[in-house]
Amino acid sequence: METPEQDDLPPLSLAVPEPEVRPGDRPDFSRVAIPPAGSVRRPPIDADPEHIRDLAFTIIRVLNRDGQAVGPWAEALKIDPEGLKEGLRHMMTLRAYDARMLIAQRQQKTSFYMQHLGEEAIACAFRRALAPGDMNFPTYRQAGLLIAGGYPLKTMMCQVYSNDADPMRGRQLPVMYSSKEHGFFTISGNLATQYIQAVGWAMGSAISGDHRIAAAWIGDGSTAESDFHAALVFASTYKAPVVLNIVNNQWAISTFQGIARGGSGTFAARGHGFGIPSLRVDGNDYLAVLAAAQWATERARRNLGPTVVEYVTYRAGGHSTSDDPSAYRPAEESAAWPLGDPILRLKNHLIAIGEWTEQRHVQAEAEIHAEVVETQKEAEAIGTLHQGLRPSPADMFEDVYAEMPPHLLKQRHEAGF
Amino acid sequence: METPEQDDLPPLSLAVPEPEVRPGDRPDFSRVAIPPAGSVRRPPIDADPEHIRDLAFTIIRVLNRDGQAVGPWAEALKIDPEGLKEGLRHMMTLRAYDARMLIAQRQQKTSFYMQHLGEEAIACAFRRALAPGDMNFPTYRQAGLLIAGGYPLKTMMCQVYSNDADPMRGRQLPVMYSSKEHGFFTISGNLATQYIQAVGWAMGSAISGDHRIAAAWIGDGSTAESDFHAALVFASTYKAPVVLNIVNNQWAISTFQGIARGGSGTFAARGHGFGIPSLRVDGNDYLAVLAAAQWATERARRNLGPTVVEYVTYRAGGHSTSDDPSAYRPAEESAAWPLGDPILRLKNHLIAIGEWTEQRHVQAEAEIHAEVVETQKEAEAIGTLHQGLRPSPADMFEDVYAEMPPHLLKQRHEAGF
Amino acid sequence: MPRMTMIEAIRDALDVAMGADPKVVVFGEDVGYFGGVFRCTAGLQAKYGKTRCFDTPINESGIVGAGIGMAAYGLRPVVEIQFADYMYPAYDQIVSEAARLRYRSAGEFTCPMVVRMPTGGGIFGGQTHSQSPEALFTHVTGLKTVVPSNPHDAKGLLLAAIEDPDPVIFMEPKRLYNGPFDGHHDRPVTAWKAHELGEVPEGHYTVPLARAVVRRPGRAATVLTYGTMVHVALAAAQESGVDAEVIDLRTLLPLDLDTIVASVRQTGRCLVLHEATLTSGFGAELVALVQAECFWQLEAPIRRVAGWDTPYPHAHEWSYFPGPARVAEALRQLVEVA
Amino acid sequence: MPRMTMIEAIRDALDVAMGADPKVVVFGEDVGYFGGVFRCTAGLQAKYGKTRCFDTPINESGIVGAGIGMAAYGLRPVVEIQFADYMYPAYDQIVSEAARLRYRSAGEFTCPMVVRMPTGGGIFGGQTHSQSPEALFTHVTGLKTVVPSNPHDAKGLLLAAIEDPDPVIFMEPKRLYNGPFDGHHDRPVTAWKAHELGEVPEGHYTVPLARAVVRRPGRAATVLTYGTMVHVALAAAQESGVDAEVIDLRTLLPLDLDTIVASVRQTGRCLVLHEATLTSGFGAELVALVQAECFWQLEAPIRRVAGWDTPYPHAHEWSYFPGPARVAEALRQLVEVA
Ligand SMILES: Cc1ncc(C[n+]2csc(CCOP(=O)(O)OP(=O)(O)O)c2C)c(N)n1
Ligand SMILES: Cc1ncc(C[n+]2csc(CCOP(=O)(O)OP(=O)(O)O)c2C)c(N)n1
Ligand SMILES: [Mg+2]
Ligand SMILES: [Mg+2]
Repeated sequence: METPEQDDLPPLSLAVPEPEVRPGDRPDFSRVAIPPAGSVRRPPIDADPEHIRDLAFTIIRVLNRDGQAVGPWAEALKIDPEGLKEGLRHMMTLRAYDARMLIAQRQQKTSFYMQHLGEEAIACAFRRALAPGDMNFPTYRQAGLLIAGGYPLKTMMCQVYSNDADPMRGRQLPVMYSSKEHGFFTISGNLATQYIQAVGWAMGSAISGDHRIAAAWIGDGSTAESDFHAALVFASTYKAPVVLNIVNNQWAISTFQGIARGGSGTFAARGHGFGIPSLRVDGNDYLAVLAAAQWATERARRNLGPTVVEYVTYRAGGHSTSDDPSAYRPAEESAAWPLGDPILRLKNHLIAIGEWTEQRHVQAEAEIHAEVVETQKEAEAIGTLHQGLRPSPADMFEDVYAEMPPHLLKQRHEAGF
Repeated sequence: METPEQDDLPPLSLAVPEPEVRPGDRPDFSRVAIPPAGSVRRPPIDADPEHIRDLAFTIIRVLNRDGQAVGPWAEALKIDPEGLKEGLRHMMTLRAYDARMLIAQRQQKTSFYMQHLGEEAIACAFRRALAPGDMNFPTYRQAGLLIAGGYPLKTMMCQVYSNDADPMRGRQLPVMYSSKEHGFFTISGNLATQYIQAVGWAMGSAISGDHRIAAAWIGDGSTAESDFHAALVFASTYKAPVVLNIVNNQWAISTFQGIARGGSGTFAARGHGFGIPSLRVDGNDYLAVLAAAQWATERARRNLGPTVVEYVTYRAGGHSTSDDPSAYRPAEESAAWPLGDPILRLKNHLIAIGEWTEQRHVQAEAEIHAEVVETQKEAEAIGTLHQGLRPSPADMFEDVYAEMPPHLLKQRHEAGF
Repeated sequence: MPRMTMIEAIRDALDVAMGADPKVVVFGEDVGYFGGVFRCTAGLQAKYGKTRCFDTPINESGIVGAGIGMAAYGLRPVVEIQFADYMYPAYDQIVSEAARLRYRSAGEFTCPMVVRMPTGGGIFGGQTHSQSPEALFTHVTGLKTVVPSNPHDAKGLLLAAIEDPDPVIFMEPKRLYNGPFDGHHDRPVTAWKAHELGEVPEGHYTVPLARAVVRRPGRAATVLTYGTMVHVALAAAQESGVDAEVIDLRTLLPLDLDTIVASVRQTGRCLVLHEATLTSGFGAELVALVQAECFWQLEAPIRRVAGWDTPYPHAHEWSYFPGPARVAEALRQLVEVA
Repeated sequence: MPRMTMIEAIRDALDVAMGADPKVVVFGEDVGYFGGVFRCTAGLQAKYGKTRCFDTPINESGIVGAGIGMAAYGLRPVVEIQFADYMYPAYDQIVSEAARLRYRSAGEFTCPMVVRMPTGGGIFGGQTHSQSPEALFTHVTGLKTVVPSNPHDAKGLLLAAIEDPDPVIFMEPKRLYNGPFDGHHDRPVTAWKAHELGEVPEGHYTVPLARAVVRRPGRAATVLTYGTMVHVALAAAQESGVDAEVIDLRTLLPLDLDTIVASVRQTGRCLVLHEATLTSGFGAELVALVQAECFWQLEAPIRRVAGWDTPYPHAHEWSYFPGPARVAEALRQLVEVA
């Protein structure tokens, strides 16, 4: 046949992507191309995906270095200064909450915790674009949806403590919240499974001639999972009213995003294989996140179908309380992250537009801290993982089925309940 | 919050894609945009995938209506007229083989058969781009790889008949061939599972500093399966030396390609989400298939990584002997297919370049028919599904493990062997 | 009463359910326009529209995952996996998600979904169109698993499954689709219209889940079985001359242990029969339960007859299938133990 | 002889295997640079290079599927699933592909691959970091399933698994990684270095597959168990005062039935113990085999003690876990049957 003499070629070798830096190296984000705030166009929501491909390879940014909201995405934003101040408070509350829960975990009041440090803007801002009845299918790193959605902090704590006021009756790992009322689907420990469920939920809404939309959430690393593909296939085929959010915080436990992303420049690009309009957004810019969320949710609401949105951010903390990131990345990498801190950036914006001051910020910080501490006391007064009022183990046999079948009744009896 | 009053909007509804025509309608392929042969550029094999995106949205064609091979892909082709005549013979043999096996199935000499009608060029031409030692991970519709690879037709028939000379000992469904020597991985009945295995095999070759490459095969409908995604993630991450072939024959049993493809224009476009160079090729044009295959396999051999290649073709027959396509598509659709018949097109080319005549073609047809019939007689002389020499059922217990464990020994004994 | 094949009965159940409840939606590969490769959904798209009965991409995880989302939304999806052999890509969604949704959300989100799948061999389908993976479901808490053995039960059980508040795996023995098959593959095919259980009431009725039924009363031994093997067991009882009581379990989980125990305590001998591979099959659980509950009444070791522990081999289908000869022999041996 | 934790023993086995055979490659999520979330592969990338030990995308089907391809190519992949609870996305590749490759190609293509996965509860991991899905593997013909209970066996069995010509599921009881845990979660943690089975020979040795071992001889009853539960059984024997013979199965499939039968025929009583949920668990198969082989010697019904048929509940971990109190009580009841 006509094949080349293969032995003339050099032998094959396997390419295994590596991050630019490892512990001991100097942090380097020079590869992250950051366009100036306001520089990216804002197409109409019904634009042909093929004509807005560039939006998956850039970063939509609204807040510039001076704290000004600039450009077309800023102009289209629907939010007033009160809303922004509320947003700031949500993010600050989440950060304070995280800090307290981390300590509580170290004090063994709970077994486990996962924080949001550096990623607060994403869920907090996105939540504003949703309407009552919409449903999020979150990962473990979207507690901001609950806080911004008005879910009681105390109930969140009770869940983390698995105490008697935990609505999940101690059955779920800490942070695996659930609240139908607050549009927050029960979190699964299994990655990506809920991405396709979100699409199914949205299809259900469309089948029913409803108005409600769904939001799917996934991490950069988890886009590699197969259910991510299932979701994109179904969403694009049936034009499901769903926003397909990807939180690219650069890391999946110890694995850098290059392993999941493969050869494509971005995660947003995945949408292009399916003809789904895709945006890439500054995840540390509250206003940019909100602007993108409003664009994408409006598409869904107007039955224009799914949107992929990649939020570029950085997981400043450990993956979870079981993780020590200094083993696989330079400790200073977080500080070198070029997109800054989401809380600081929104604060600076509010100051820049004359709606906020350093002093009010310090005061708000103190208030929030006090409130979180107070709430924590109340939650702990009920109980923590090993102390106080906790759900009865008898409850362990409930809710396996709507009605307890004989073999479970028998086992509960055998267990002594 | 700032969300629109959703009740002002019309209710959502579900989009369920439908083919343009159904039984009773007039076949219509006007939507299939067909660029003239020779009109698509041929980039260097190390081109930046981002710069050759257009190649996933067009159709690379070499043979024009006059049977001439034209354009840059024709010029780069490595094949001589003898090779082309051989290729013609491979396709004609496959077609004759299919015809005989379909009849054999109707005569209940076997339980099941799957034909290739209209798709003969793809596997037959692709096989020429491979070197000894390369490995295909085929679906059930790539028997052309075996025929073009010199695998004995008689052995194929024995497999279909599950007779005593079936190398698979009657264990596999008809057409689920396997031949390591001929670079043909054992076919799985489960769709898409082998796409990622091909990537793994290629990674193994790269890890070992070998020269061998892999070719993965999948149908249009099966690209929806999750293992398709797994394959693209792994292939793009590790730049595996693999060609990722997609045979788009427009149908997946009764389901038209629009259900699998979703919103993207083409299946080749899937590669773009991963930064994988992607070609879309006229699958009924032997020369175009070979040209694309040579481009993609050379990429793999030179350690440049994976290539996605979509072959645009039409499944002219039923999905399998269990299927009657007239229930879901117009019977005349096949005749209306605008890319013509692969055998006819290569024949016309050979005539156009003075290497073939109508007379020689008729003669070849007769020869091939006689040869296939003769071979079939030999195979049937050994046995068919219900008659003659067949593998012993005792053999059913072999090869579950390398060594038969006690519980299987016991069962074999119990079974009376 | 109309006589139906099992295919028609299943289609009828879907029709009744879709007619009564707009929340019932039906989808899967080739399920919409064409009506399914076994035609169980034929006509439903034409009748109820393509947003209530539709084709899906070939992605079983997507089918079940989307179904879970719809069920959580408030619909009652009935999804089809084209062959039980192809449920594995959906296994994670079934086990990790559908089965645990109610539990982990403490009842806030639930999954009233039915996953239908043709199961079992006997059609020369080879390794990938013949499997009986029920034991992979019965080990998963939160699921219910149903295997009908005739048109009457198929319709009634399917309606009960659709109305059930929890996820139900509904396994349809494909070799029974067109007739009551007793394992005598070399005899003429019989049709459901000649069988009393081919009589299927019109309109709505249910056969409750978790209830077994005695198909043949007997005093010498008890046969515990389900699906296709019910008919094989009946033939074997007849042919062996052993007066066996044949119990059709119908629902494997939750199991009707009372009916089982009552019978074995009477007969003192028990044979467990299924088509799935032996080791770690559902038969093992049946043996474990029966020996625990009936230990003092047992006069002989409980026997299992099952598919061999090999993949289902295409050409050797009838050597693999636990047919009436094997079952009859086992029954004879069982009653001979003194 | 060096004393090691189970983590160190596993790492040592991988090191020995990679050192001896360039065909052995190791990969999985977080397995490369970082060395695995349980550190079982720490140092291997640095020692053998990143094409022999590397991180993968988070796609379990991809990990196993790529492993199958590599095995078919001729390598000996040892892949890690981060938690057994996350093997479900890979289940199709394991069941439909790895397990049947040899069979369906009549030996032409084989799959000498090891799939490692931490299993079991006891670390407050909740529903998704605590499961014991071994029965989902033992029902699948073509697979071998191994569960070590100590560092010595872990190394020897892992080396045997890597050298085995067939796919092996290697389940590592994570609660045993750092010490022999007998279920007394409220007592101080003990370490492997104080345990004789923490003594791990240097270099190459194997513990053959399919061989059980008697961990404690006894005459009053036989306990069949594996993994973490071996230590619970030993504690329960001690605390109950029942002179139980404790058998550590080590390999579940193929099973060492001879050792089991010899013991139960002596003791006449049998308790089957595992952490996995009861129904359709591997214990059911053990009961079915024992009652068939030892029917005439059995003096009491075989008992099963297992995880309850619920998901593994985070806060109720110790009510769920079949600890020594429950096992001791079952042993006492078992020997009281007259
Ligand atoms: C199916 C499955 N595989 C593996 C895991 C273990 N795991 C938990 S989180 C995680 C990393 C996820 O990374 P990413 O998606 O980037 O999300 P992030 O944690 O960064 O928010 C892994 C591998 C899991 N939970 N589920
Ligand atoms: C996992 C799995 N799901 C479903 C099937 C049933 N099935 C066999 S072929 C087929 C259609 C495949 O269509 P396509 O990929 O387009 O290939 P073609 O038959 O057109 O060559 C289906 C659904 C299967 N074999 N495996
Ligand atoms: Mg991440
Ligand atoms: Mg097709």
